Parts: sequence; C-alpha cells; structure tokens
Amino acid sequence: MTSSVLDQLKRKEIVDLLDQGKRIDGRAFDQSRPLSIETGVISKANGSARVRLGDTEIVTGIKIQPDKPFPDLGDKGIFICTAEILPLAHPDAEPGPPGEDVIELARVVDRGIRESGMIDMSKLVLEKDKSVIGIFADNSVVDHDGNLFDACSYATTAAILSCKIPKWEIKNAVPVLVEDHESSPPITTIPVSITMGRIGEHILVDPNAEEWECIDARITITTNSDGNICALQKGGKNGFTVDQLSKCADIAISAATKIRERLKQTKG
Amino acid sequence: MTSSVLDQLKRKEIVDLLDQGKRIDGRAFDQSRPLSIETGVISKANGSARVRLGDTEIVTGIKIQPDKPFPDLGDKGIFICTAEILPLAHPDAEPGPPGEDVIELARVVDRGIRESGMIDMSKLVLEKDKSVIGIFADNSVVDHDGNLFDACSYATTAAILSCKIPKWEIKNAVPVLVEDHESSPPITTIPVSITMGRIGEHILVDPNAEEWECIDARITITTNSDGNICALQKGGKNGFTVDQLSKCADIAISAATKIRERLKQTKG
Amino acid sequence: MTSSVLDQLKRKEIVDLLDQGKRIDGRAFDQSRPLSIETGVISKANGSARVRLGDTEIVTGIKIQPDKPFPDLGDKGIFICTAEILPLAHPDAEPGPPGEDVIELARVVDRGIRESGMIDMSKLVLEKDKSVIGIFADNSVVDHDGNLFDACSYATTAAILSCKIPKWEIKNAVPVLVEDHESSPPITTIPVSITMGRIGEHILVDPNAEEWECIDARITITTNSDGNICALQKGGKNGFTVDQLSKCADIAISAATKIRERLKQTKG
Amino acid sequence: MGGRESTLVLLDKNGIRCDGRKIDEPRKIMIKAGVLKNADGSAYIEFGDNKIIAGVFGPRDVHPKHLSNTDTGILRCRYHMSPFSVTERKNPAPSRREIEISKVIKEALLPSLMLEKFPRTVVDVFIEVLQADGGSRCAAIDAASVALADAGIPMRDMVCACAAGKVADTIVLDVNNEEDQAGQADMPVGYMPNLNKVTLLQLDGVLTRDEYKKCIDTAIGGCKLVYQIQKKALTDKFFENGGNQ
Amino acid sequence: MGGRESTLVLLDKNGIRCDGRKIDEPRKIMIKAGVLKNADGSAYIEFGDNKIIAGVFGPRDVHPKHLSNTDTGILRCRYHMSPFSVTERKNPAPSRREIEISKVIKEALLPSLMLEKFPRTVVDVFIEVLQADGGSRCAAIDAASVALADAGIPMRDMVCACAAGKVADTIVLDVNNEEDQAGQADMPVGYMPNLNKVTLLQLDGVLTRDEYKKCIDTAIGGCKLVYQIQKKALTDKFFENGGNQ
Amino acid sequence: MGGRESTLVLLDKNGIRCDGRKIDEPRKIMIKAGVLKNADGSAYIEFGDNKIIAGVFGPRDVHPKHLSNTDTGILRCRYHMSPFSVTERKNPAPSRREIEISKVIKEALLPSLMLEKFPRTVVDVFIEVLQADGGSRCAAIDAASVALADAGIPMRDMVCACAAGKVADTIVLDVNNEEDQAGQADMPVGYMPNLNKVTLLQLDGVLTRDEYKKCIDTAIGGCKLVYQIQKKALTDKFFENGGNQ
Repeated sequence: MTSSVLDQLKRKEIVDLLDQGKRIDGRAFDQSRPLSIETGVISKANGSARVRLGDTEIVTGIKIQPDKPFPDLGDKGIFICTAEILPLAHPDAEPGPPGEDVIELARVVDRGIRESGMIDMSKLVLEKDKSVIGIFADNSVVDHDGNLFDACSYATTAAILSCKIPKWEIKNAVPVLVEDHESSPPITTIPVSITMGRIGEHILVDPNAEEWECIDARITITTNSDGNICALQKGGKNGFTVDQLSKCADIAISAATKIRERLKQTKG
Repeated sequence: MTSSVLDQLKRKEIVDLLDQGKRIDGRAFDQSRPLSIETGVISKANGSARVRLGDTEIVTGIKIQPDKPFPDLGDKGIFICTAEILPLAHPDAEPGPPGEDVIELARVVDRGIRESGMIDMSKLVLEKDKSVIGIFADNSVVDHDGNLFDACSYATTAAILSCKIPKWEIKNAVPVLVEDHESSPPITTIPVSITMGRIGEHILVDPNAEEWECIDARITITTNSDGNICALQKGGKNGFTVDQLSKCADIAISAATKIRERLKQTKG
Repeated sequence: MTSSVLDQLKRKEIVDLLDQGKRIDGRAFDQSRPLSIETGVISKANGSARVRLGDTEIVTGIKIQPDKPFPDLGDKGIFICTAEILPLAHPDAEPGPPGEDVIELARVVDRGIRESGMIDMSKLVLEKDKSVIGIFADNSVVDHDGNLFDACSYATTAAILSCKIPKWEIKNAVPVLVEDHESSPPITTIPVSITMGRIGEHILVDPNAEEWECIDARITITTNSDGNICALQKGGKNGFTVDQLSKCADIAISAATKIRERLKQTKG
Repeated sequence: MGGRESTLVLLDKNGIRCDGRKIDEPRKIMIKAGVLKNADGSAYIEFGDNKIIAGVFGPRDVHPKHLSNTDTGILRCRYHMSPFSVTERKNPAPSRREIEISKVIKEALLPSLMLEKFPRTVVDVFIEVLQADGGSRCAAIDAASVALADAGIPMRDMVCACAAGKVADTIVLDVNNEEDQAGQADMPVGYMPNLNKVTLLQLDGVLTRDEYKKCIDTAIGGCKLVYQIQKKALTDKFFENGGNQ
Repeated sequence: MGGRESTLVLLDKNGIRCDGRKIDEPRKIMIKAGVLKNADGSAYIEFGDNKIIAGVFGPRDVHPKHLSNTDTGILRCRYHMSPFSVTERKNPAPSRREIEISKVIKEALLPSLMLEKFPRTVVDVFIEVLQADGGSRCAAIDAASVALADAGIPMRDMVCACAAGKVADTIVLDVNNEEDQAGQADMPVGYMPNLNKVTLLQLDGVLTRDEYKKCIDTAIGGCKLVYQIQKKALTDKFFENGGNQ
Repeated sequence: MGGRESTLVLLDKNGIRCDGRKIDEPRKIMIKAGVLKNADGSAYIEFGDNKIIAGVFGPRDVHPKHLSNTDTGILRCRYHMSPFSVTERKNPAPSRREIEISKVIKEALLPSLMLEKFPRTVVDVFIEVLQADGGSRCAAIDAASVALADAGIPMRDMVCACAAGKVADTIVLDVNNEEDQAGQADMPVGYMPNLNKVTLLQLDGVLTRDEYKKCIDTAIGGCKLVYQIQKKALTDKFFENGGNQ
C-alpha cells in the first residue's frame, strides 16, 4: 500500500508526457487500446467470448437454464453477472471470495446490460411467476492490464450477442428441454461502456494498468445504440467538475460508436 | 487483552467506592440506570422499539412472516432472536459474523422470551405441521455502555408488545395476506431480565461499562409477571456462593416489578 | 514448517534402522500396527465403529435417512463420507472447516467404498428419480498417530458392515418410516485399503506418525474381496518407479487378506 | 427502471408529484450531529423515510497492519442495513449491493478528507440504515460527512449528496421509492459545494445527453440545500449542546 | 419446557421416574482419565447415554499472538458434537447452541484454574460429544475438569456439574432427555466443592423462588456425587495405570 | 464407473473407439507456452475438449509468513474451474473435488522442482479450467509443468501426465468423457520421463493385478507422447517468439 520511489517516478513520467499531449503507449487521449473479440470459444457454454483490450484479456461464458423469477418480477427472465480476477491474471490477485473491487466490477457490467434493456427480459418467461429463463454471464479475467470495466463489458456483450437460447416447454409444471430448437437472444440495443480516467486536467479513455495507478478519478459511461446514456459509475479517490463530466459524456458517446460496430459483427 | 495501569486505577476507584456503599455513577446497588422506551420507531417493521438504558442504546425491529414450523413442533409458531453490536456502537466492536459474546447475548434474550411463554406460540399456526407465523426480533446495538442483556431484553419485549400481527389465510396450500386485519400478539406474561454483577461481595444491578470491566461474575435472572423465575444465565470469570445466588434472586424479583410496569405501558 | 535438528536426528535414526531391516517400533516392513475394531459403540447412530490402529483412533458413525438422488443417478442411493481431525487428536489439529489434507482423506476413504461397489446402491432406491436412501459416514479422528487413510477406511467399512437400514415406504410422495423393519446393508464386497510409505528404497506398510514425517512418497491401494484393485491414491513430495508400484500392489493384495478377515467378523 | 407498468400518477398536470412535492423539492430532511456516546463522531439523518446513523472512529491504528499506508491515512467505510430496515426481512450478512455502496460512499467521501496528515492510520466510517427508502446512499453520505466533521477529522469540504431523476419524462429532484420503481432514471450525486466537485455519480435508467446534464445540475441544486442542513446540524451540536455534553 | 403434552408417566405414585430412578438419584456415570496419547490431558465420560471425550493442550503459545495476555494465561474451550451424536445427523459446522455452550463451559472452568501462573499462554480444552443425551454440558464439564487435572494444570478446585429440574411438580436430580422434553424446568449447575462456589448456572423453564433454591441445593448434591467419581478416575489413572503409560 | 448402462459402442470390432481413436491413440493435444503478460510463466493447453490455462508466480515472498519454510521453497497449487467450463453451471467457490485435485497436482509437480534453492519463498501455480473434458487433471499438469519451465523455475525434469483406462474389457490410452462415464476404470498418471518416476497415480474403477500393470505402462506411453509436445511448446516460445516478447 506504499507508493515506492519507483512508482512516483513512473507517475511523473506519465504526467509529464500528458502535459505534452502524449500518452505513455502513444495513443490519443480518446483512443481505446486495440480490441480483439473472438466468440464461440467455449463450446460447452451457450455463448462465449474471448476479448483482449490491449494486454487485458477476458474469457466470458454464458450459461442459460430455467430458473425461478425474482419475487415481484414474475414477468421477466433473470440475468446474473459475475466476475473473477483469476489469480494467474496478476501477481496481486488472490484466490478466494470476491473483494469490493470485483463486486463493483461485476455490478457495473451487470448494470450496463440491465439498464440499457439490451435483452428483452419479458421474452424469457416460460410460465408467469413460476418459471423463467435465467442467463448467467461469468467473466474470468485471465490477464489484468487495467480497465477491466470495459474489457468485461465488451466480453459479456459479445458473449450475449453470440449466444443461442435453448427452448423449454412447461410439462406438468416442470420445464422440459426441446432439443434442436435454439434461438437468438431478444436483443433490443447494444450497450457500450467507455471508462475514462482523469489525471490532473487530462481525460484518458481506456487507461492501461500503468495509467490506472495514476488516476485521480475515473468514470464509466455506458451508452445504448441510440447514443443515450444508460449507466454511470464514478470511482477513484477524487472527483470531477461538472464541465469535466460534460466532456466525458461527449467522449463516451463518440468513442462508443466504433466499438459498437465491432460488437455488431459478433451478432448472429 | 492487557489491563493497563489506568484500568487498574479505575478498578481500585470503583471498588473503594463500593466499600463505602457507593457506585461510581451515584446509583443504589439495586438500581437500574434511567430507562427510556420508544416504540413504533421503524414504520417498515411490524413492531419496533428504541431503548436507552443509561448510555446503552438499542434499536429492535420485529418482522413477521409466514414460515415452515420446526420439525416436531408443527403446532407452534416460530420465534427467532438475533443481535448485532454495530461497529459504530463501540471502538472495539468489529463488523462481521457474530462472536461468542453476541451469540450468547441473543440466546439469553431469546430464552427469556421463549421460556417465559410470553407469546402463546400455539396461536400462531396457519396450518398445522405445514405453515406457521414466524416472528423475527433483530436487535441492533447502537451505543454500547454495558449490560446489553437487559437493554436488548427490554427492547425486544417492548417491540413485541407493540407489534401488530398481519393476517394470512391458507389458499391452495399457500399463505395469502389478508389486508387490514392486523391483530395484537397473543401475550401471556411479561418477562423482565435483571442482570447483576458481583464485584467482591457486592451485587450491583445493571452494571455500566466501567463496572462491567471489574466484574468477578455476573448473573441474568429473568422473571415473569407472576414473579417466578423463567431463565438464568451465569457468566464471568468467577462464581457465586449459594447465598449470593439467593440474594440475587430476591433482588431480581424486586427490581423487575418497576420495569415491568414501564413495559406494560408500551402495550396496545 | 521448519524441520528442527531433533526431527533430522529422528529421521536419521529411522533410516539407519530401516537400512538394517528394522522399523522403529519393531514391526516387519509389510506389517500393520495392531488393529482393534469395536462396533455398535454409538447407539443413536444406525451403525458405528471405534477403531484403533496402533495409537491412531477413529470413531465413525453411520446415519441413514431418505434423500433426493443426485441428478442423472436417480436409480442409485447416496453415499457421503466426511472426516474431521478433532482438535483433541493432535496438538497441530485446529478446529474449523476441513483443510486439503482432511478433504483428501475423506475422498480417498469415500472412493474406496464407492469404486469397489461395496454397497449395492441400486438397492437403496425408494422411488426412482425422486427418493432414495442416503448413507452418511462421518469419521471423527480422536487420536492421530499417523496413517489416517487406513484407520478411517477400516472404521467406515466396519460401521457400514454393522449398520441396520431402516425401512421407508412412499406414501403420498413422502417417505414414511416403517418401525421395526431394519435390514442389513446390501454388501457385495469388502474393500481394504493398504497405505504404504516409501523411505528411500524401503516400502513400509501402515507408517506411524514418526515414520510418516520421513516419507518420500506414499500410496494407498484399495483391493476388493476378489483381490482386484479398486482405488489408488499416490501422495507425498516424491514419486515411485514402476517397479516400486508393482511391489506395492503385491504387498497391498497380500496384506489386505488378514484385515478383510477381521472386518468380516463385524458383519451381521 | 425502464418503464415498469403502474397506475400511479407520477406527475399530475399541475407538476405535482405522487407524494405532493414539486419537481425541484426534496423530501423532508433532518440531521442531528453527535448522537452517540462511544463513537468519535456521529450523526443521525432522516431523509424521507430513510433513518440512518453514521459513526466515525479514528484516526486510529490499522489492524491488520499490512493494510496501513506509510504515506497517508486510509478510509474504510461500511454501509449496512438492519434486518428490519426493509419490507422483507434482510439477511444480516452484507449483500453485494451493500459492499458496492460501501465502496462508492468511501470514494465519495475520500476527496473531502485530509488523511495525508495521518499516515499509517485509518478512519472508519460505519453507516447503519435503520430504515431504508429511496436515496439511502445519498442520505448515508450526508450523515457520514457530518459525522466526520463531528469527529474533528480535518476536511477540505463537506460532501453533500442528493439524487435527481427522470419521472414522467421530466427531470425531478430527489427521486422517492415509488418514483424509483416506476420512473425512468435515478442518478445519485455526491458533491463538494465549496470545491465544486462531483465525488459520487451513478445512474440507473436511460437519459439523453441533454437530460444527463440537466440531471446533474438539478441534483447539485439539491446537494446545496442539503449542505445548509448539514451546517445547521453541526452548528446546533457545537453551540447549543456543545457545552453540556 | 412449559408443559408439552405427553402420555409419559414422569413420576409414579411411588416416586419412581420414567427411567426407574428415584428423585435424588443420578444416571449411571463412568469417567476414565488419560485416554488419549497426543493430548496433554484427557478424559472420557459416560453419563447416562452421553459419551464425551475431553482433551487438553497447554499451557502453550497463543496463535494468533494478539489474543495473548501479558498478565495471565487464557482459556479457550470448544464444545462440539459429532454429526452422528444425535438422532438427526448434525451439520459438522458449529451451531449457535454449541458456541454458547462452549462459552458457558469456559466460564464454568475458569474459576478453578491458576492461569495467572502462565502469562502469554493458552490452555485449550476440546470437548467432543460422540453421543448426546440430556445434560451433555454438565457431563462435558465433568470430563473437562478431569482432563485439566490430568494435564497437570494447577487448579484451585475441581469443577463438577450436574443438573436438577422440575418434573411432575417435583424437584428431581439429573433430568434426562425425556424429562427435559416433557418436564417443567431444567437447571444445569457447575460447582467447585471445596471453594463452595457455583460457576455454571442456567435455566430453561419456570420455577418459583422456593423451587429455585431447592433446585440449586439438589443439583449441588449431585455435583458432590460426581466429585467422588472424578477423584476416583484420577486416582485410577495415577496409581493403577500411572506406572505403565 | 462399474458398468453404468449405455447403448454407446465403446469399442467396435476393428478396435476403434467411440470417438474414432485407436486404443493407444491420445486425443488431439496442443500446448502453447508464454501466453500471459503478467504471470512469470504460463501455458495454454487444449487436450481433447479441455481448454486450460496455467500461470506461475515466484519464487516470491510467502504471505502469511508463518507458512514459509526456512529450509526450502514451498509450492502452492490451485486447480479451479470456471463456472461455464462444464455442462451445468458450476458454483465459482472451490468444491471438495477441486481442492483434492489441487493437492494431487501439487504433489505430482513437487518432485520436479528444485525448490530447496529458494528457502522462505513460494512458487504459486494457478490453473484455470476454461472448458472441462475427461482427463482435465492430466491436462492441467501438462500445462503447469510447461508454465513452470516458462517461469524459469529450476527443474529436475518435466512432469507429463496422461490417463489410461479400461473400456470394454480393454486397456486404452487417454479415456475421454464418455469412456469415463460408461467404462470400467480410469487411471490418471503423472510421470517424469527422464527420472522415470510416477508422481501422480489415482484410480476410479476396478482392475486386476495384471491390468493394473498394463494400465500404468500404457499411461506412461501416453506421457512420453505428451512430453514431446511440451518440449515443442517451450522450443516454439523461446526460439520463434522469444526475441520479440
């Protein structure tokens, strides 16, 4: 928990470069790292994706199975999102139950999917109030080089877009699988999260691990296909001015467009 | 876990005063601290009470809901009592699962209610062996200045006395709430616990935190409205002679009377 | 975790003796410690055994109760085996959830029973896919002087052989106990585990605690009544040559015979 | 969120909300500082039907020690709901929701504290929700910031928090529970009024770019109202009750 | 407690109880000291159908160290039931009941031990209930006190324990399981016979002031019977088996 | 095991298995070394439908310190399955099966490592099963041993692992999932090919004395095939990709 002399030198180097308009890895301030998306990588899952965002790598699997609805939400399917930073992903990652960082990560990714209405959950009801389809999205962080929010968000979105939903019929009050009747998920929009870090007055899109260490504050802004904002999460040890928040919104809306096009290609 | 010089001086001061027949806060040996009882403080609960006993403060809420009966007790409702010493209640209180002190606390409070037969549990059956009414009493210790046993006991008792039990009817084997048909709980007696500490030969009713630190042994004696003894719990690092136990019983029966009158006022 | 000078001297003594063909307690290399088996020691259990293997002592109880079958195994009863090294069994044993050693222990004992087919699980079905008989074997290690694998295995086997299975009938989809209709368990074979330690080139049957500390590698070989091998578990910080593994199998098959005779006497 | 069906009239033709408030009117707020004996600082808030206590201990030694930082003090925060605080009895173990809220509250308060003055120490903020209503995380921050001031922790600013949201296509201040369930968006905002910085920002629901801006501005307006109440609570404690406690 | 219905005749007209005992007669008790190889001290007790082992380690170093006390040794106690010890299989994880009983047993034994002689150390008492019957906490204390003596821990006195109770409106010694279920009160008592102090006292059920006194006296009578059996167990260990162990 | 009913033809009259393999033919195996940025060493394996990553950290300091050994370095091993790796979603918490497999893998790898060169340190091997198929513990060992070499941990030998089993009364190499379910025995073997030592050996199912010997020999044959693939993975990493990473 102590910032060493080395860390302080690194921070100084990063900030000095920023003041000259440069990022340490040569990207533009509003530029994400190279994004690779591969779907269908886990054939035992109903949907899956392997996403690399720079050197951050995620494998996400979707499992779909009948479940009971949440109380008072008997006309909606279930969506549950988890994350684990595998201990092989980083020297500081430890096995065991998720800490607050990982819980926040999973909940932010979850909220982006849920609040955007990406999946039409009303189409996932087998028998109202009794039996619905549950979608589990589990994110395994395989290599951690910063900005897990966006990497997990893209991996989850891509895995959902590529998944096939099995068919169940209710027989004697029990859901029974109908073989060979898979369908595409009922997608209404494609949410894209853009996470930005503030270092001094600079706003950086998709900070890598070295930049992440220097962040004063961060914000994740998720937008839907209409360019509207559907989820927000501020974090970090400092805050944002209202002007900075306005700027972040503009950046997020703009930066999301290209990534949404990439995600659309995984569809179908 | 080390008694500092300061603690030893404090103990000497307390014992010296006791030898002169005085308590550190001026009370008589058989006198409880000022007791304030406020009910109905949590409108979302079915019953609630905020109790201050000196500077010890408890907020207790009652939640009532249909439940399955315990095996072999299909003709009785359920009563479950928990306690938590909130970490804001004391510098040494830590968040997390309850330790042995808190488990003992909850079980002693529970036993006073249960063994006195305060609530006629046979009146809380919806369908024998299948469905009964469950009463949950959760004690949140907000400020800890000693003798949580009595403070939680009074708060739980007051919350029960002031609670309203919703009505359920069994329809198609499922309990269904009947709106606007609340009733008072089936009360048979009012248990009152009196906790006493022994310091040397002195028996002190309702020790505060400073006195609690000096206790050789303690005993909680709960009596019902008939003046009979319905629960006992000895604790502490030493014991009692039989004569001391006799004296404690006399004190407990006597001291309970006034407090029972206070609790009765919360009824209805 | 540091081997003291004393430990090293002890190890030297043990190895020097082995090189002279002697074990520290005078046994032959392929000789188990004295085995005492007492059944019916816990009358509240459906079966029980107290086993001493040298100074290692185990008390095992069998509980039998109706349960749901495992998914996809609706035509088989359930067998579950646990172990706990009681904290009174050894100065290093700690209370709390089982560590990897104890989990391995329970699973090795479980596998010996299960893979041998000792109990004909297909005879333990009350209603296919809905309700089966569950057998729980819980091993409490009371004194730990090495080789818990064999001691727990013999105790579990003896407890099963001596148990009586109550009778249940399905009435209205619920299993109902039929009093006074107990039967013997459907036994097909008697598995016997033989655990061997390798110290240098020496293979020692049933190492005691002192020998256990010096082991390079260990192997547990379980054989059934036909003399066939039905479970294996290699452990320890080193390995075995193929020749050593052949020798171990011969020893295990031979050494099991006498112990199987002892176990047979507990039957019925 | 996102248009659950309801027969509730969220906003009538006179611009009056389901609980009788105007669109820029917060619910009733009451804050009292210094309510606990043992805590180094404390505050109690009623914000609508929220009833929340915050208690602060520190700066004090860190246990376990490896969590301490030689450069600065650290902040720990626990947001916890009593089992009886909500309609259905809540399991006392902390939920994932409570753990996330604890973290965002910590990061909302952190910018206001001069913890660098107390290296190797910890300040603990414990928040207990005795009764929960819409906007409990904002109310929790409001109480916690007063409790931190009451504990005498050196501060750069107060943190005040209030939500704004979108209800019946209108941006309104301080979304209540019914509006949160039936409305279109809820955006809790934490704000340092003198340093003019947003330290908490979350969103459930969908907003256009313009609504986003308007929502932030509306919420900050609410934060400034809260700030006056926070100041009054501290003044009342130190000048009215200060002498005899 | 409190009059559960039953057709069981708890006390017949000749004053004979449901298991054939007189009102002041304890169940069969057998104690053996020194039954374990690894423990520093140990004892096994059969008390009615209770079958319980106690093992003692210490005085020894405390882990984790922050639990140690520079002024005195500490006592830790674990009362645990094997899964097969009761009619329905018990989950091996300690229940709230086991945790409370561990604590009251610790506080029943503590007055008898001279732990102030061993600052910074711990004495661990581990109790395993292999088979449970009525009065298991008393039987556990009886075994644990013998195990502590067997371990050579300096003691001021033995602690002996026995319950008394109210059955069919009569105060009786050593309530058994059926009497506990169908009877009116059960009062476990722990007692130091030479120092004449009660170190364990609990009660389930209802007693008048006079019955309370009579119950304590009756239980102490039982404790004194147990004391003789404890002494014999230690004598047997040290004089009969002492030489060859 | 032990003859579950099935209509599957496990071995046809031409000696061809249900997935088209011959009796001594392993499934398709692919290993890639150095696949992770942060780990000190890593490897990815596809073995049949198994997809497994192994990452190694160390030698590094041990936390908590009391686990460290002044005489030697220690090895820790975690075998873990992702929730989506199996047909039914797996709870992310480690199961008893995963804990046992972690231990046997640790003891399979330990003989190959010269940890005595690094007293007081730990080498951590983390294995994540992204997709599970029959023989996942063998595949995990194969990847872990490559990852340890990739991390530059001094090694006496590689550890290669492969199972053999009994299917349709025949000893076959590398039992797949269907054969494991419907077959008669499955014996995973870990082996150091240069030191000629078996470091992992388990068995589910029943074998005669002779079949036991034949099964070990068959499995070791498979291990030797795996060894070539492990060597190639390391060569590829160091000579083809080594320069530009």
